[in-house]
Amino acid sequence: KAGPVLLNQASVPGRRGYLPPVSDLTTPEEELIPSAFRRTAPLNLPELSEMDVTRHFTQLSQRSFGVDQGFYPLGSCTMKYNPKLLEDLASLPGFRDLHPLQDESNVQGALRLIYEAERIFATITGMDAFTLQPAAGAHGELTGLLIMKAALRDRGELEREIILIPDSAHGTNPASAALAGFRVQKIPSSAAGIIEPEDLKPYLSPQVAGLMLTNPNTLGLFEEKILTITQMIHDIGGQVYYDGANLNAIMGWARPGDMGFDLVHLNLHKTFATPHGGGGPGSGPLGVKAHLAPYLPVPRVVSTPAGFKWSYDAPRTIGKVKGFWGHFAVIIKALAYIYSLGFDGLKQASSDAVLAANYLQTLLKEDYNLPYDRHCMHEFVLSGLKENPAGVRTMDLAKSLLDYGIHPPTVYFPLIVAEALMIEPTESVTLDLLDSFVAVMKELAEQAKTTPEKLKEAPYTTPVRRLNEAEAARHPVLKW
Amino acid sequence: KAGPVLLNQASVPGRRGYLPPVSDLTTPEEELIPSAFRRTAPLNLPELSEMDVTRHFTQLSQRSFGVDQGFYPLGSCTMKYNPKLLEDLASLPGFRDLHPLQDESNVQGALRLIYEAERIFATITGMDAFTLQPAAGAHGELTGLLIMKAALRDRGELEREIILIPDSAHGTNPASAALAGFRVQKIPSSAAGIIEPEDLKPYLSPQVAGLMLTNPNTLGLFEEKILTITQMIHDIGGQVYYDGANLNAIMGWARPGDMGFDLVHLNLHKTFATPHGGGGPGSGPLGVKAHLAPYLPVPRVVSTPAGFKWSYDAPRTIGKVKGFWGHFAVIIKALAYIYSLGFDGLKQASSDAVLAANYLQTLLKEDYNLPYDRHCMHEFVLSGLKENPAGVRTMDLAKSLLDYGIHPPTVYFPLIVAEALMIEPTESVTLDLLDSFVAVMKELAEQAKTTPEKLKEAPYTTPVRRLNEAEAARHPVLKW
Amino acid sequence: MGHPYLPLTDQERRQMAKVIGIQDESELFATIPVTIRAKAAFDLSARNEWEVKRLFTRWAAENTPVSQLISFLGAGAYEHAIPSALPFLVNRSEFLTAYTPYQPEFSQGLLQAFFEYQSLVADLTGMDVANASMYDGPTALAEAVLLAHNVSNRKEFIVLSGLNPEAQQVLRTYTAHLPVKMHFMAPQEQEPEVKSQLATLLSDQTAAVVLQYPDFFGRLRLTRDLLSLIKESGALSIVYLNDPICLGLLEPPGTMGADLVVGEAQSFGLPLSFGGPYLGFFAAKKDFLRNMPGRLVGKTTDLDGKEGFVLTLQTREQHIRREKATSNICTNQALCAITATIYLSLLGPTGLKEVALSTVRNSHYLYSQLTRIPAVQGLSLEPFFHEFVIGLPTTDESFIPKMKEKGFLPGYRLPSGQPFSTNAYLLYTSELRTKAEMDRFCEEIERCVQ
Amino acid sequence: MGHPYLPLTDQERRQMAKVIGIQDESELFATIPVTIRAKAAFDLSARNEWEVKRLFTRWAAENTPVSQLISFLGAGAYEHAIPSALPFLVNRSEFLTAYTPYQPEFSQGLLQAFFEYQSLVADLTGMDVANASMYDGPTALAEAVLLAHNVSNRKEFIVLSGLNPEAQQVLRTYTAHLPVKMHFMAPQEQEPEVKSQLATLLSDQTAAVVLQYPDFFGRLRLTRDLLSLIKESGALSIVYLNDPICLGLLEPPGTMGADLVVGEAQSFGLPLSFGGPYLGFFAAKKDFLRNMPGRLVGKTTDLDGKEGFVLTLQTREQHIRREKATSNICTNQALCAITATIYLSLLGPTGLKEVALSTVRNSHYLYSQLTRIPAVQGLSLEPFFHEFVIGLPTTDESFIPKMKEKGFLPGYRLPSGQPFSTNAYLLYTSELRTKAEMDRFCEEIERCVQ
Repeated sequence: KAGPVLLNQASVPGRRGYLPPVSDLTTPEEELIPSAFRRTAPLNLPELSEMDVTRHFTQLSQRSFGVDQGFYPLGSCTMKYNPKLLEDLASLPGFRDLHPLQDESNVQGALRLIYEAERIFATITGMDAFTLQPAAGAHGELTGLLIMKAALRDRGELEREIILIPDSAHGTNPASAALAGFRVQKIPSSAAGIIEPEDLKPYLSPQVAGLMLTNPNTLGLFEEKILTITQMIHDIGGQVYYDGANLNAIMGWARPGDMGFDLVHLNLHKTFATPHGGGGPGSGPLGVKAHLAPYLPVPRVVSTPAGFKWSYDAPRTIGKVKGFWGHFAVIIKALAYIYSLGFDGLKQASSDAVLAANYLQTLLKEDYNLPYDRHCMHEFVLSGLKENPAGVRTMDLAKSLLDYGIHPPTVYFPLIVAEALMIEPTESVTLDLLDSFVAVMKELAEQAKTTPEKLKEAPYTTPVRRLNEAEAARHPVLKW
Repeated sequence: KAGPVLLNQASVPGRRGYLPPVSDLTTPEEELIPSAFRRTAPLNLPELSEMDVTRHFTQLSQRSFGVDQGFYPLGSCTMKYNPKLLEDLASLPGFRDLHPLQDESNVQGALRLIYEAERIFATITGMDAFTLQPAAGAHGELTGLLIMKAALRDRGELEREIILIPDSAHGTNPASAALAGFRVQKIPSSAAGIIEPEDLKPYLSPQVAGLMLTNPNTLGLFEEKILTITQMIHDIGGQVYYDGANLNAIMGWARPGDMGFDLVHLNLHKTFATPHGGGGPGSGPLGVKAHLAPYLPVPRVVSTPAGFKWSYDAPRTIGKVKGFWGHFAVIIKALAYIYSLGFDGLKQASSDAVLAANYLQTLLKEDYNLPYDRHCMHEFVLSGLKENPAGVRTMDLAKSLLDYGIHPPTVYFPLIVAEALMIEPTESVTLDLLDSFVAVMKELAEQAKTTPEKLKEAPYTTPVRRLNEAEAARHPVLKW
Repeated sequence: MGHPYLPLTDQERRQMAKVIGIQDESELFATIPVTIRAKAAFDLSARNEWEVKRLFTRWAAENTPVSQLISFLGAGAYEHAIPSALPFLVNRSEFLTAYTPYQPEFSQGLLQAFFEYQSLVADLTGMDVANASMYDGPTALAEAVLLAHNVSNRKEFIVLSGLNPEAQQVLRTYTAHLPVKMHFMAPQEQEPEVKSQLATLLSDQTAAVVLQYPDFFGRLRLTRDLLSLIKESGALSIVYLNDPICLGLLEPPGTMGADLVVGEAQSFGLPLSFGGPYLGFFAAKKDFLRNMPGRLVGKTTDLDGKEGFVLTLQTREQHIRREKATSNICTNQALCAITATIYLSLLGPTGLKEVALSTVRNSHYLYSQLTRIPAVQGLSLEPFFHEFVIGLPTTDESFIPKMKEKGFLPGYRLPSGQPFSTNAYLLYTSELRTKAEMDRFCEEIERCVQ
Repeated sequence: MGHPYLPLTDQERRQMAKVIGIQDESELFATIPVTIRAKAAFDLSARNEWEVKRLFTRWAAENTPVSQLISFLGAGAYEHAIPSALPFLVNRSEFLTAYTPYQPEFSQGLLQAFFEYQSLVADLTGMDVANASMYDGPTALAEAVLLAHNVSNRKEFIVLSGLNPEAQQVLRTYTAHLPVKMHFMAPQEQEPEVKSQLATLLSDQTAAVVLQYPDFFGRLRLTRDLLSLIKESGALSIVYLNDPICLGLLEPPGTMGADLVVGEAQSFGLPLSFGGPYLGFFAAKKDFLRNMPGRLVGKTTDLDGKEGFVLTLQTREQHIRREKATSNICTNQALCAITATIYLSLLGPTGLKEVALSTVRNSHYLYSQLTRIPAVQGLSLEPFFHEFVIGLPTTDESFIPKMKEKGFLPGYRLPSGQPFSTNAYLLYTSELRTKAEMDRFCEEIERCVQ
């Protein structure tokens, strides 16, 4: 069945979808706006009834797939279940209809919530202070790196322009470092998939501003030598940045602050169950140790005897990284999730996520290459099929999964693993679900031997089949 | 793809879907409830996580089809678009969390809304008084018939035990009459599809309690002789009941009260855009002329200088037909719909519904038999294919429409039309939608000639294909 | 006019009229007599969405919902916590905007949900079969009595005291025109042994006996003995439930031997909504399957042998049987049944028991605390569940409004003589009530009755 | 533990551990040094859903939302009516719980919505191309400046006065470490001709000029002349919009010649939510396509020739280009972009114009009424849109709290010297404001300043 036509093609002149409230004044437009500023061409917006709009977007939704639709083991993205409670709370009128510039006396509950969220994030990560301003993980990284830069400027050490980043790191790490004006030096992972202090040593120099690390890393392996590593960086005067994308592996088990990290960002939309919304909004609060707290963005919420206040009293702040105070509605959701689980629940969530990953790893390594064969944390990376006479590629496996109603794992990442399949089941699984996933993966391994051509043409049952991405990039059509 | 397994099959011992608030007291169960009353067998309820429940019911929804999913020209059911505003209003805490037995002083807004709804329904239908108690159309019918019965008892005319009902009537009419203790006498429709006074005459007798009529009738034809008919019934001392299922044809154009009807029920879930919910809840308010008002169910809302009050002061009332005051949340929605459209909008809605029906009738009668070939009102009834060498049945056409993503019209009703296809597009259509429906219907007519076998096996693309209804009735399996 | 709810544009209307062969839409209304048409106009302006919202929000604000109070009001409608996942799921438009699943291939989701609902109700009540819903508890009871009337040659019905007054009234209305004798047992404050009382009333003319469990005053009086006694007389037993949450703790009536179990399932996730829509349920022994009112969903297979669900046994229903149908019910409470199914799926056995136990714990605590107040009379002598009756010395009409000012809904004031003397109040304690709230309530009552 | 968010049961956990070959889950954490593990515990009890709801509802009740007040507060975040259909649709779980559409075959709905969003933004702003969203207006502006920096050999930027202070601050933060000179023009209460002022500042070192339209004080100052002047200097023009609702009436910057048009689209159906999430938009001339930050959705065809949508030009992005990416933006505001798309689809051209015109009508009325009050100083001399500035004689810090007591949010108090003297207030009038409300507000102001 064809999808809905584009909005502009469905438009019929004169149709209305919503009658907005209108002013009871009738001053002519011409008296209000000089002609030089008035629009000359008609507005090219679709004209649709409420029913048309409802059916259009309902159909679009029916051609989309989220966590509520099925298994989504997308490595590095932590697609856990999003409790519906969180939506209800974020849409309480007392939060939803609050203007960011209302007087502090009007918004004590909102300020309290921010204050409490900062406190609880600090507790979970072992950091001293948090800002909720960053809009997403990458934005948290940028904020952290700008703080590092500002601190270097204060210390007169702007010659420190290198950020060390492992070859297994998320792409945002080097991109953020570059955006903050640093140079990136790639650090090789060892054969065991982690950073060896010995391998790190050659890169240590007075030019090093710091190291960015994900722990567990993108191979799903805990950096066991982390205390040595952070010590080494500190010893040469550098800062260590924790990319929080993988925090779901260790909540309640370990805290970045205790590992020696100086900066940490959280991905609330990964770790704390706020919905991803098809790619956002996320939220990437940044936590720092005390020595970097003066650099955090302003304003900060402070608790005073007269209630909560915004404070701009921070002479060394890097300023603002975003309009207003962060993704408040997302923060509400994350905090509610944390309260719902409590410490024991968070710890159990990590434990379940790790257990589920190991369960899958144990069963899938029979048919798929597992380059780093040891217990993993919350995710693991396979490297294509063990028996693969016809050269079935990871992309073929991914597309084949679609026909089973399963969202494929992350593919071709991390870059250091050939034909990578990065699988993160999260704690939002049942044993049945895991077993059915294993069964499908084994079936695909079998088909790779018997009917590989079938895999290479998958998917078959989706609204469209494999799309020509090269053509899209060569001749970009980006609007109707 | 298979649907979700049944809830009980998905259950896993120990899984929780919701932690309810619990008493902070811990008195042992045994001290509270004598053992004779305590449950002996374990509760056989499914044990699922919130994610399991969410995915289960999301999948069930994906295997269902409503107005938001597409065209639903289900004759006699008025499947118009349900504006989303209505849902928001019914879930305002000031309505949603109101206990029916709260003191009148606590619920003035709710009583005002009921009072206003009664007034506006009376205005639209031309009646003198309304009760909102009936839960659905058939329930409104029963209420009306019990009122007729009570009035007869008061007048000492219980020998009037016959209710006249046309052969084209909805099945609820005879069923309701029987339930209220009447005997049903069927009245034949004329060749023109309506009731002719001449045809009615033979049935008039002192035993007649009244006549039930849908106008326009289920053939979509306005009973043109209605003034004569109601007069004839009144002349013999009977009452005339208006089945409001088809009111969507005449809002703002004509009122049952002005046609001589003594009782009228409304189907808020048809005419006034409240969602059908997969078969309910509906709402079937009943309006009567002044002479029957004393019989309406209690309590009635009355306006007093001290505010709105419940009044039980109605010695001739038939009593209550339902717990509390009716489907309040549905009434909120209907009233909001009426306010949104206003008089002009309601009239235009009827006009559009009639226009759309006539447009389809004009184009479809080229390929389908139209037994009553004249302008219709809001719906019309086809009688199978014109050219039909292979004997394709209406059921085959209905099932074939499913493969085009269209909900089939009502089939095999009214009973007086062979192979009936009862089509009601409502006003919730665009010209594109109507044209695409016509195109599909023409394609089916063509296929009936060229590939009739294909139609006889349809549908092909639905989650299940034609189901064995005979087997289901022969060996009923009604629980897991 | 361009209105969001009226997709056709004037241009489209003109095009359509042309195809039909008319000049103007009003020609299509030519069959309506002119004299009638003239009268149809009335005065009502259209309002935009915001205006309607503002108006209804103002009306809503004229009410004080229980969510803003500490409520002890039950008496047939019960405040409970509603899980957030519930409205999120039940409001999916595929459920919300669908019609009755007459085309099963397009409605497998709805049908499966109804099948699951039937199963849950049958299991909970301990019965063989349940239908896909009734309008509400009182009408479900009335239909149960009509069923008993239809299957029996007997003409007399006995209704035990303690039946929900709403249900009593509806039962009277539904049976007023029938050639039956309804015996409503007079309620008394201190009832003698129910069993012996009933024994004297039962005869070979008794078609059925109606009993509420727990009864309207919260009392637990339904026993196997009582049901055996009814069975021995050849009458059917019809058990009515105001609040099936109790089945989280109590022995199901079916297990004890009831023939028909009906009631009100608003407690299963439906908001109070000032009385409706609620959810009537109807469960029966399988002997009565073909006499049951309402829709039934059955399991079957499709053309390819695949399992699926359909509306079944429709020959009982009005659209096939017309005046010979077992009932006139057509539109029912489908969405409310899905709501209950989701509620029970989320709660599970542990959750349902926790809710039930919490209400009982709270009610017994509150009863004991209230009856310590010298001026408060404890009127619930028999074992009770989550509702109970107290007597207050005040005859002041403003007692309830006054308590509301203090933030409390103090319960339902029983009409005098039903069966208690004036100023008897029926109190309910939901799982939401905390000990602190109940203690504050007792203090307020004490202050109030001094 | 059995928790609703943790589907695994202890029994399942044991089974899984057995398959893995471990005794206990904690073995899986053995790689974490013991010294670290010991410190990870902290004190936080789980709360059930009701408890969390109660707590957050209490916090929400400590705030006074604009919906309970008559608000004239704008200044970068705008109250508007949000159609009921909007949350109903955007909260469908297929949108809400999906990730970035990396698997296009499973995400055609999302991708089509983003494509439609890009088209709407490009059409509205009069530009060739728009991306699929940015975090918010201020960061979109910062990224536009970075783009200009990257494509240009020039090092100087001019920021016209009247830029949203939030955007100014973010711009400073984003560029502090760059080898560029940012010239923020000093705002003055009575500005001389902007054009001549700018002309003196422009040089062959100017990489780009940033202008807000309408500016932060509501003034309309963007002209074709101004943009030509910039173009002639070889600099790029970056136009910033606080509230694209204005494009319902105003000439699009793209039509006037702007190179980059960015801004904040919270007005398109997003609730105020105390500042976020909002929606940054980013539109450009096609010359800058391959330098744009953020995601782009393109149309293409599938294996069978069927039309479909994909994320495209990903070689600009961080996950491919890493440190050479055009930006580090990854997660964006996808759901907010869908929200805006639905909002614009519902409003249509007539609706958007009605909203824009209503805000302008209201603002001009209110300005005229307020400035009739002798003590009130009108400070908006240039043509203004839906925001304007007044001066009040009060220096009382409690003015805003006092007005709140009366039910009003009287606007945004401008920091002194920005550019107005102390006690200048920026007022916004949404389409929700009625004449009666504004008249009452004027009365209250008059009373207050006497």
